[in-house]
Amino acid sequence: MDKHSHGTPMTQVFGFVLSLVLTFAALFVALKTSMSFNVIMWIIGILAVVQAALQLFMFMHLRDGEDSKAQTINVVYGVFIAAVTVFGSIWVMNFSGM
Amino acid sequence: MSKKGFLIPLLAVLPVLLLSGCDTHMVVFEPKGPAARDILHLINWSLIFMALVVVVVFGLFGYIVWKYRATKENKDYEPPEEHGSTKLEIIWTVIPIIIVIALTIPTIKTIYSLEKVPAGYKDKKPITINVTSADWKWIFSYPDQGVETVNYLNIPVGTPVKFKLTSAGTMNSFWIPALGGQKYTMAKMETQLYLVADQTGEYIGKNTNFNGKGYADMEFTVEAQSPQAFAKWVKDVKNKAPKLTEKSYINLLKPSNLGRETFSNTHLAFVNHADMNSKTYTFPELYRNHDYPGQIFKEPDNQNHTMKMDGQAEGKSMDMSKMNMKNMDMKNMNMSGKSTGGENNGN
Amino acid sequence: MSANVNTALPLEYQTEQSRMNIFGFWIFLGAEIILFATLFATYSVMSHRFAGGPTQHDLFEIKGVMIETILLLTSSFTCGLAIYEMHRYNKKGLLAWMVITLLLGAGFVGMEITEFINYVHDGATMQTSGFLSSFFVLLGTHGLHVSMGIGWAIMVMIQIAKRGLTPVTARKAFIIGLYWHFLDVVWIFIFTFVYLKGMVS
Amino acid sequence: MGIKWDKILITGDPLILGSQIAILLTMIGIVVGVTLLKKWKYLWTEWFTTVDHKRIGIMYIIVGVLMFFRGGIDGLLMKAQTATPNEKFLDAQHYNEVFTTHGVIMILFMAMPLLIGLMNVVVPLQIGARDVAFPQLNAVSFWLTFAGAMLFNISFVMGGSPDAGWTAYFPLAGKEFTPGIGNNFYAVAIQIAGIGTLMTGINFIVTVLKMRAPGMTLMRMPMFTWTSFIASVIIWASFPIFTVALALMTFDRIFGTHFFTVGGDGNPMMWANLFWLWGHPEVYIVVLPAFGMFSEIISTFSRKMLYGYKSMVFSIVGIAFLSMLVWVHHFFTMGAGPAVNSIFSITTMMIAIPTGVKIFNWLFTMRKGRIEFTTAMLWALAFVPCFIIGGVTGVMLAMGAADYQYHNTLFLVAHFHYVLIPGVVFAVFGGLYYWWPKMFGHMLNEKLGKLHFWFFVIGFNMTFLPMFFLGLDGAVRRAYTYSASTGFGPLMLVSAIGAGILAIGFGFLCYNIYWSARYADRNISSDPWDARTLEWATASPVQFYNFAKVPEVKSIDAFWYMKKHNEGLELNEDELEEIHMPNNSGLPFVMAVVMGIAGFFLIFEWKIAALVALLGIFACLIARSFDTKDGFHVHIDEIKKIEKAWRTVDKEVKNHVS
Ligand code: HEA
Ligand code: HEA
Ligand SMILES: [Cu+2]
Repeated sequence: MDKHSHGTPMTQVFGFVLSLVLTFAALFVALKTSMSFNVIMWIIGILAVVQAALQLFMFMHLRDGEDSKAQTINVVYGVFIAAVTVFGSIWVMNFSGM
Repeated sequence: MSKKGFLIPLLAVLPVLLLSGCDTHMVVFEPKGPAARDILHLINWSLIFMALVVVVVFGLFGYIVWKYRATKENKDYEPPEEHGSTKLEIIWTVIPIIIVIALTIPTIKTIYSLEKVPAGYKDKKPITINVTSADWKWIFSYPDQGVETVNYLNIPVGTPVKFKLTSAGTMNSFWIPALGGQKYTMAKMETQLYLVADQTGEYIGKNTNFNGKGYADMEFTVEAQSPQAFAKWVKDVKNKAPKLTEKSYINLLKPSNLGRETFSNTHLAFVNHADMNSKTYTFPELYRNHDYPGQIFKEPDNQNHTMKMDGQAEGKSMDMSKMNMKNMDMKNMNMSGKSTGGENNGN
Repeated sequence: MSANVNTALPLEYQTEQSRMNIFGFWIFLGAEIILFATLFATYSVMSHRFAGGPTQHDLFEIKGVMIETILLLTSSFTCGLAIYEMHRYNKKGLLAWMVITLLLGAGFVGMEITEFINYVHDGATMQTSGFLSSFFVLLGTHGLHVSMGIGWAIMVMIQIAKRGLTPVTARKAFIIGLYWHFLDVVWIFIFTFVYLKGMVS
Repeated sequence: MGIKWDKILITGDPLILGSQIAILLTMIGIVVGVTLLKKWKYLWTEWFTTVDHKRIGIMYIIVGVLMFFRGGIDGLLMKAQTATPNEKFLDAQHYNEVFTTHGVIMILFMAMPLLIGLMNVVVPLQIGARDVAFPQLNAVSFWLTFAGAMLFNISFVMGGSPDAGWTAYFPLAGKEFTPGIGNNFYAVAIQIAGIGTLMTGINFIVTVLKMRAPGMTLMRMPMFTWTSFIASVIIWASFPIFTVALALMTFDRIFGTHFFTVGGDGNPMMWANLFWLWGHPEVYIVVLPAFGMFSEIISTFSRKMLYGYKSMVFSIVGIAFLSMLVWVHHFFTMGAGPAVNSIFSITTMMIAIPTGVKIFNWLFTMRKGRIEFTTAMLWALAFVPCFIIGGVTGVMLAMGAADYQYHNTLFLVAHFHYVLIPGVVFAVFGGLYYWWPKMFGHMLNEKLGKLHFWFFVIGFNMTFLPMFFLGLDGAVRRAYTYSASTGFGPLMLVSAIGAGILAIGFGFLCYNIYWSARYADRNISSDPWDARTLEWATASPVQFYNFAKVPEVKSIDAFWYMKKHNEGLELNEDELEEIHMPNNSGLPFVMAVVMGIAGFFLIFEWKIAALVALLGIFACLIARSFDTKDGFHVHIDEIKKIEKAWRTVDKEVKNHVS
């Protein structure tokens, strides 16, 4: 069973092409358009998240193995803490109350 | 095994004993200004609920431990297996939630109100005082009056004071407990604090944020004077006090404990440490404590002032390490008058 | 342990110990996510503290960055192919794709080092400003991870070459694969939130 | 650059000179003693190379107790210095070093090793496992913790102790204001121990998720296992942050970067931010396993199952979740703005809710029970009222605006000793009295235990209760002295006397350990407390493979169920199978030594040497990677022999409880 359940090279190729597309899309949005900084950051941010998810599911097979649920919770919670750390720090260090 | 029963009365009695043992004047409970009074209201409010929690839990605890203690009589008693009770669980979740909400609302109100000129003083024209903390002294500049003091602060009573806080180096916390809460002073940025004294008198102000060897003595006095007395003081200072030069100011910034000083101009003319791009004045060589020399990195700003002024090339750092700061009693550095940090490190 | 080999599962999952190691590695990756997030947080907070030194605009060049990105993306792809070959019990294929992966990775590291050397020549060192400190440490940590990944993968490849494809070596190869993909994910965020962001404004 | 050998040792201070001589003599004494007794081989094969979780746990506990001494003496020195106004016992520099090392040692090298030690001993037993998931990694964790602790402690006699507080706030902790190397010890030694802790966290997450005995679902796990698991999750979530923060500190101090400096546009506040992103969760890392121990002890000695098991689980999960969202309450006064302060006030106060649920569940576990006042239980009982005081004052601190008046005063110091000491120290003491027979096969003396208890609890309250009032009167923390005119004198004296009583209490524990090791009855049952969880289903002390046959779990309080239904208590010899156990390994020890040496060089800023030493680590890792040893099998005959030895002996169940 292992041969097929693990993705044919087609999924690998597909994932690779997709990641290239996403990378170049981000590049284009960032450097070749004249949207406002915030809009650009939102778009390329989302593109980055999509691409990360793609790697996780298509290349890393996050949901494989007998502990797929625990693995997924682990990554999701890790991402949550990461978000708290990044956005929390930015917010707090902004001294926006001044 | 009934010894256990002693613990509760003991814990309950102890605070009372302690309270009666010392005089009960605690500065936080004797506010001399609206900001401190606001906070005290909040504290008193919270104390009601805390007392409630303590009484309920201690009571329950004492009762249960006493009632269900093992005795000779109940030797054969087989306790029941209980899994829990949804009803009870809900009760002891919901009541704390209510308490937390009851605490949250006034907390947030107070947090916001403390950022502004205290209520009742909005239409009074505030005076501005720039507070600069340095190791280990407080420097107060009155930009509008054009005077500067070290380690003491005179303010007119009944007038809102806008403190603009910053630091020349380490982070400190500016606190006049009788007048209100504290706030940090940080280099290259500014924090603000509004305080009002509504009674004349002398209060203690301190630094609460540890910043090294001279920390314990980093106190200042605040004198709330009548507006007339304050105006007179300003005038006296303008007439009699010496002027601060940039050179003497840099000396002032060096680590030392000082007495009071007064100047008839302010250092804001040379540097405002709150400014993100202001010069950095640090004096690493003056902070050595033990023999082992760590590497000290060059910084463009520093070379201009400290190194040259002290006549110390960086290579000579080894010499510095010979001095034994430990034998130097900080109290002795507490001499009033000139700043001493620079001179002291030769010995 | 060797007793309870479950041959119905993919090679890397066949022993109890392997399942435990792979799971443990996922947990470790979770910790790595948080570790890198902290570096990103630091970079975000520091990214405008130039101390009169160079800014992102002065330093970054899109061409080099794109090449680095494509090298790493491709290596992630070839790494996936290597694991794919492993599942087909093709030891040669596995090793060949691994070698390609590592060469691409080495190319990436090489380019990054040259980039850093250029910056330093331009007077932009780790000691220049808060921005550059956080920049170098964030990218340096990633680069160090890639370099260690290369060293580690070589060890695993030697073992596979010597001992063949066993549940143990397969598990090791699989784990290094996970690690490699993960570093690619981190790079995506560096690419977006360091380089692109720095070049937008 | 380079090491200046003639300057490494601190000279000119009689106290330190005394310690230097004492350390030298002790080391010589140990080496000579071990050599004379011909114990080197024993130490090496049985302890230094062990991967057995119980032995590793015991070594953690030894480190923790030793560090409690060190930290406690620091505490006593501080109390002596502040007992009267204008005291000249310590100078400012000394005092600063003392409270810094006190804080670091108590939290990182006392509380953590003791808790992780008990986790190591107990958790695998409670889930019916033969060991942790990664036994070798576990040994690495321990030895790294050990290396970190030793490295941190030599700062006292070599190079100088860190002196910027356990929080090591920048800019103070930077080279600009602390140019010596004292704070390098902080950055590097804690880093080494911290990496060990992070690996422990990962190890226990995997252990709990993957190694449970058949039938032990998550919701049947004993509460101590649950809390250890959740504490591991918090370790996993917060220690990476600390690792980075310490690394950045190291860069600032040793490589001249500008993360947290005043110059070069660094951002000193970012240190406080990162520190508390770790530091706050850290206090729950230490308190959660302690909560678990109380749960075990209270339910055992009330002879009842834990009340509200499910809500207990939810509340610890809730605490863990919230613990990552409250860090700003440590710097409300930084002025990050009213919105920030409001949000973090709310999240902080919310923690009171799940904690309250736990408190009430404990109380209701005791209700309708039959409460036996063993020493272990006394600790659990004293915990409740004391911790409530700490907890409610925590909530008072959590109210942002009110905190402006409490922050950095002795009120705060009183708060955290009132949570840390009842929460952690009482728990560890209780845990030691409770699990001592499991670890060593004999009990601790109950009479001495009670003396220990009463002195410690009374001394504790006397030491720290006055501090609340001192704080409200404006006494700030970390001040080495105060003038008589402040009026702090009397209460400070009461507090200092309390610390003396506390120390006597601790002295009783030490004597108790000694007395029991020599005289206590060895002929005790494997289940002396009539307890409820699986660790009591096997021998005391536990045989190296833990369970001859992995028990089958049918309910919460698995062992209680087995006893009540008389299931699985007897061993059916036909069902025995060979047991696979991991090999001992010297590699973890070697690795930690190399790491310690690398750390030492880095601390003294000898970068090349540190790099060379670091290569040694890579060599170890490579060696590990190529290591193919796959453990060994225990033969059935041997198992039979070992099992017979403890199962057949008739021991009286309760011959020990006074
Ligand atoms: C084991 C360690 C531990 C624990 C468990 C706690 C628990 C709590 N802590 Fe504490 N804390 C520390 C260790 C700990 N703390 C340390 C070490 C510091 C200082 C570090 C330093 O600066 O050096 C500190 C500092 C500290 C501060 C910073 C103050 C300052 O610097 O100015 C604050 C502020 O919010 C705070 C709050 C709390 C709260 C709300 C809890 C809550 O979790 C408490 C919850 C418990 C209860 C409330 C009691 C039981 C509940 C009930 C019976 C239900 C009903 C009750 C109510 C509804 C109120 N703590
Ligand atoms: C788990 C953590 C923990 C524990 C258990 C303790 C335990 C104690 N602590 Fe504290 N403490 C902290 C964590 C802890 N502490 C932290 C984090 C800080 C903040 C540091 C900072 O500001 O950076 C702090 C700060 C702190 C201060 C504040 C310093 C200041 O701000 O000025 C004080 C002062 O009294 C103090 C005292 C004590 C005392 C007396 C004990 C006692 O309970 C100790 C009991 C133990 C003993 C007494 C040892 C027994 C020894 C013997 C029996 C040997 C007898 C031999 C001889 C006397 C020679 N501690
Ligand atoms: Cu906290």
